Amino acid sequence: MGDWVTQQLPALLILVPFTAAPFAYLLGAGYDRQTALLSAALTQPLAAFLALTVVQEGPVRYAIGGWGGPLGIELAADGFSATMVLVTSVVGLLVTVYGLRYFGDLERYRFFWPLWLFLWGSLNALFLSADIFNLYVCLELVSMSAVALVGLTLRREALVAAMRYMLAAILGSLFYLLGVALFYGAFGSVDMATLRETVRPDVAGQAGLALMTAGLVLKTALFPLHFWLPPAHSNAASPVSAVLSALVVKGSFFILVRLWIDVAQPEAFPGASVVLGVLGSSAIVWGSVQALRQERLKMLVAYSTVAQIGYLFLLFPLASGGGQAASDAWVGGIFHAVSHALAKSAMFLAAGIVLARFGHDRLEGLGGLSRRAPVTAMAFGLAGVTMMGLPPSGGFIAKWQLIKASIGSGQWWWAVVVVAGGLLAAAYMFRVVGPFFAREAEDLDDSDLDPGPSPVTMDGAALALALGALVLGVAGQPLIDLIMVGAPALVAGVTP
Amino acid sequence: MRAAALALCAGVGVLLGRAVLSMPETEAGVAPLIEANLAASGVKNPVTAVLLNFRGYDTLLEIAVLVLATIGVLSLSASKPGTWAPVAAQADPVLSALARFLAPVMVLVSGYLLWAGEHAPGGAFQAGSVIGAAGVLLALSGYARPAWVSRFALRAAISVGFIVFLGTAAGSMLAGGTLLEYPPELAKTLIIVVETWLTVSIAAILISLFIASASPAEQLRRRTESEW
Amino acid sequence: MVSQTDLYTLAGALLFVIGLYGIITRPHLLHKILALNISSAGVFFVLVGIARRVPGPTPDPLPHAMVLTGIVVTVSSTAFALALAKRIYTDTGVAVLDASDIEAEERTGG
Amino acid sequence: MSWEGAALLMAVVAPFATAVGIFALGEARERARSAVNLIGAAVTVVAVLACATAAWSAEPGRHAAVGIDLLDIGFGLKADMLGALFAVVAGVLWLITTVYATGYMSHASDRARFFGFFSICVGSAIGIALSKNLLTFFVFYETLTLATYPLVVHSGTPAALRGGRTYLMYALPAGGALAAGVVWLNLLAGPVEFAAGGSLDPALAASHPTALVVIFALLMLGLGVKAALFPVHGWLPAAMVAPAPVSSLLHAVAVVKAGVFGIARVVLEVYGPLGPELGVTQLLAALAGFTIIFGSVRALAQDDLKKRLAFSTVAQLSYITLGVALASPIAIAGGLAHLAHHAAMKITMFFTAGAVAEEVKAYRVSEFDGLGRRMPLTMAAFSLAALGIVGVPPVAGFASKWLLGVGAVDAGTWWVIAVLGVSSVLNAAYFFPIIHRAWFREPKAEWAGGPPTGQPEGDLRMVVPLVVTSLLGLAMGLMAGADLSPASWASAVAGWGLPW
Repeated sequence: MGDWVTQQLPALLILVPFTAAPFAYLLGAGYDRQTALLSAALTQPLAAFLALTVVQEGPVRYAIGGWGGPLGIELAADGFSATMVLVTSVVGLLVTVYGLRYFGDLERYRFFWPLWLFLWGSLNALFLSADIFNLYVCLELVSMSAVALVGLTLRREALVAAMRYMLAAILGSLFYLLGVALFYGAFGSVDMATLRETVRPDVAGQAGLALMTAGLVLKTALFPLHFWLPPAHSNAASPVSAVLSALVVKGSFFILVRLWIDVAQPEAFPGASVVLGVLGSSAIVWGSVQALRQERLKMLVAYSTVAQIGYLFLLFPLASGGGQAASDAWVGGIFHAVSHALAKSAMFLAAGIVLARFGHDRLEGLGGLSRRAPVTAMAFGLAGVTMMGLPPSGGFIAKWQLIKASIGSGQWWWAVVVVAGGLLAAAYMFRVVGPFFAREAEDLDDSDLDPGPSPVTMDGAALALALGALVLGVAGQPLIDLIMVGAPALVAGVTP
Repeated sequence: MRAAALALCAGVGVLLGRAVLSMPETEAGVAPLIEANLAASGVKNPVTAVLLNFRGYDTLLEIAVLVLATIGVLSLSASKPGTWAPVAAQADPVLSALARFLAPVMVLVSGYLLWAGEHAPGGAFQAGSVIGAAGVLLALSGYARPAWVSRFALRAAISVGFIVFLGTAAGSMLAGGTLLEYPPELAKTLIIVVETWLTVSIAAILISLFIASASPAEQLRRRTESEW
Repeated sequence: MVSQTDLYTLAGALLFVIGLYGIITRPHLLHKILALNISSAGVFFVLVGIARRVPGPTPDPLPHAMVLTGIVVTVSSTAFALALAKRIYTDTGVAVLDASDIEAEERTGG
Repeated sequence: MSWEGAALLMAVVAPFATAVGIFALGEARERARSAVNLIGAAVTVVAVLACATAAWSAEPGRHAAVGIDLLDIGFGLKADMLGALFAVVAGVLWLITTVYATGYMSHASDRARFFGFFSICVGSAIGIALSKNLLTFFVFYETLTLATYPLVVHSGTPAALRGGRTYLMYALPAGGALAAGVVWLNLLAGPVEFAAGGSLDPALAASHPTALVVIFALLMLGLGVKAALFPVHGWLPAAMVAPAPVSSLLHAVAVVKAGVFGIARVVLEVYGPLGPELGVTQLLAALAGFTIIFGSVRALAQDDLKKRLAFSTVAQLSYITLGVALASPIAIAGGLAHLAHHAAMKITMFFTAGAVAEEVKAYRVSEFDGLGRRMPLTMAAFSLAALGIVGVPPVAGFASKWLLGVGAVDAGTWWVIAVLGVSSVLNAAYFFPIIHRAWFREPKAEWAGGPPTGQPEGDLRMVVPLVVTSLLGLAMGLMAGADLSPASWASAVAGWGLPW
């Protein structure tokens, strides 16, 4: 049994949520939440087991249908994949637990469960796929379930935001698919392992990579293609916002990293990685400045996502030179993705509690929150530590590594961006957190609407995620070890 | 805005054009591999072999997309009456007669398509689409959901294909193989079982998509109650 | 000399670009969704064109399978996008993303 | 794990665990919370004393240490003499402050939040003291930055929120500069450990002189904010909106001395001989000298007692920086001794300010006329501490100033003597008027009869701690030559025997 599970791990991680999804829909009211909880509970040990297997025995490959690439489709789990699957399962479990009470048994929200399980399965499928066409299908699954979740509340702003998101997502997918087509035409395979050997930086190869990158950048909401993200992430129901910001944008980023760092070699496409780095830096500045100007909490948090996505893209220029700096950048970039996932979901969950209790999320009306909802305020504040990249937090380890990679690779200007971005983040975080300590009781208007303390499971989920992001900053070494398992040659730390 | 869009499109066009023209004249790709393994796939049509065996996983996910989109559409059409006209205000006698004649024929055609998919173009999608079309035709001629079809049964019809497909996938794992690894002697049977149930689901999905988008739920319910 | 296969593939590229232009410039949601479908048709053309590059008379089945998968995916997302657009139209009375687009729509007669 | 390792862990973990306990108990369960708080503080005191014992009994250069792996550097704690000195100061004064704060905050709201963050601050300060390398130091340093914020804004008034904002505007960019410096130095020199005599390879001074100077500047910018070095001292007077226990323990001891302590670690145990060689410590000494005069002059002009004390702190902190920056073990001993001496004296004065404010609602120096009659013990303690700061023997301040002066002569930097002289005159000029008003001016009518009959002059939970700390200050001066006094301790760190 144990052996069987070990062999089938990647497939099981995809099958469990995908099986739960239609059953949650089929069984409907009454059983959908139980189905989701069961799936979430089953996924945890599987994800942990996968990470353990990868650390102990190295990267896992799984030939679907027994064919293997390039004829069939392969699943592959290296440290990066296992990390993303693990963070998905942790965030997923806590969002599920939070959602049980948040959505309750409101008829309107019964679609949350199947859609969310589909999203979960799609994310696992995406993080485990080693086939660029299969990734197209995964991308579509992720996008469509995400869009449907945004529209879940049926509020007008949410529907329009969902539509905007949908159009951007489909367009992104088409660009990506066109790139896949060119790759197949030029190199004769859609299997990543095969492509790694055959990809050439010729005209078709460059065009294919450019198209895929454009599509994925649109889907990741990298500045200046971020226009769809803030309305979608801020108008969705809060558990949905949490999943979107924490996990969904990382999906397309994951493929970008695979393509650039693993399949193609950045030095074969000179200049392009610098462009991505510049866009990332612009995202940090632009997103933070916009966050500073927002009047609504969820909008601010959404713009913070735009900014934080920027850090991920510093990975490309920092890793392009290889050597120790590339290795540092690799750990820093992925560590950032993980700690941002935990902290940002904590923030959205906390914002959801605020909305549910006080009926609004206007910043000016959040004074004195630390007295009215101490645990919620604490969760938000602790998540803010990671967002600012201050120790002890996962965000700090990530920024430390990025700064180290900048200086180590002689590109100190990215270090300036990282430090400046942290200060900007501090500015917008304290814009929110500062007034939590304000004394004026009338600050929290609509207080007669307050149904009282939020359920322990909701506060607990938000706090657990925020604490998780902090713990990474102290006890993050196992995660770093995991990230480095089977890392692509460029970033494996071997000096060229 | 327009100028920028035009410039963007021109840029993408030039990039694409150059890429297409620069591609190697011939590139075998995986065609030889498919050719070589066709016998073990359980079907004779190479495209079907790719879809259902070599890359059956893509198809599994594609069914997931379909079910997901259906659930998504249904999630949008819940509550709130719309302003678009219902499917059909009243049954047109000519259309109704035609539908009654055509529907059984279409079911038969779909059965053929399902069977033919093994060696020629065809398969569950084509078969399901034809039944779906029959359903749409019936809906247009005033028929609605028969009373014996419960909400649960509808949901079951929508999801059964995906669930059976998942079951086969899991079954192959329990039998000692990997996901969707069909033993060559069972491959054909399994594929046909999956295809049959997929046909049911695809038909149910297409009909549901049509009805859910075309007719506001409240009006549909009213008609269902009054006429059936 | 441009070969027949290349011409077919280039036509796909052209369709993609035409669709792209429509997606960006057309304010009406239905137009945008149709434009997306034109673009995806373009992508499928390109794939079918690429399938003809194998030596020998039978085209490469893999791109064909990709097209079939792609079609199902596109149909599904189109269905969902249409349902969303319709819902927006039902709720707001207009099928545009931005209220400011309404003027643009009137100007272009869309 | 050895007992030393356990003590190290316990010294840092106990305050954080106390914080968790306080937060978990919440606002309502006050007695349980106070109990947890006091027990936590007591355990911490035992643990830091154990660390100090370990440090004293260790052979030179062989300290007990514990740590975990992270990145290629690792987090770790060690029990060395310098660290143990600061840890003992912070731990012992925390216990006393906890008693004081229970009295001071007895009518305040949000006490769970207050005491929780207070414990985190102390834990961070002890972590700073016991860090074995620069990375660990930085982590605790920034934790301290953040945990202090809720305490500065505790009262929630617009003024408090403004003060908090000012604090962050200094502290966060400083953190950024410090981060950049720490990363850069680690990259240049490998994992930067603290080691007596400096841990940097002397060859680096020749190969990367500019980088080392820039890194030093970044580090000093980062540490200088907490150490209130001119021109980045501005947050400290603004932060005086915080409740008195915060001003007392954090803004006279834990937070500000974390900065000074960091400077000591960097100058003495990282750069070592490279500092004078690169010419950076001389600059630092000059800056510290200027800050001493500047802070003292500004203190003269303040009527608000806490503001006056704050500017006095600005000046006094630079004594420590100055001592560390002078290339003489005697001066170093003086500076480090002042770290403990100033702590005892300044905390007494802030305790007094808080007690006076609570008891008779007097906040300004001009309101102190005849206060000695109304609160004799309190004002006696204040006067004793003030004399110490001015440098009147035998109170503690005299010993540190004496050592500094001798050290300056030893280092050949005569201008320091002038600075010390001028500064002592200025110290006297801003403290003696207070003492004069309290004891020799005619009191207000209601104060003339002394404390209310049959009652103590104030809440005993406040009066007793401030008397205790003032006596501590006196004892440190009287017994400066004794074995375990801060002065001998500092001398042992500086590697130099006391002259008496």
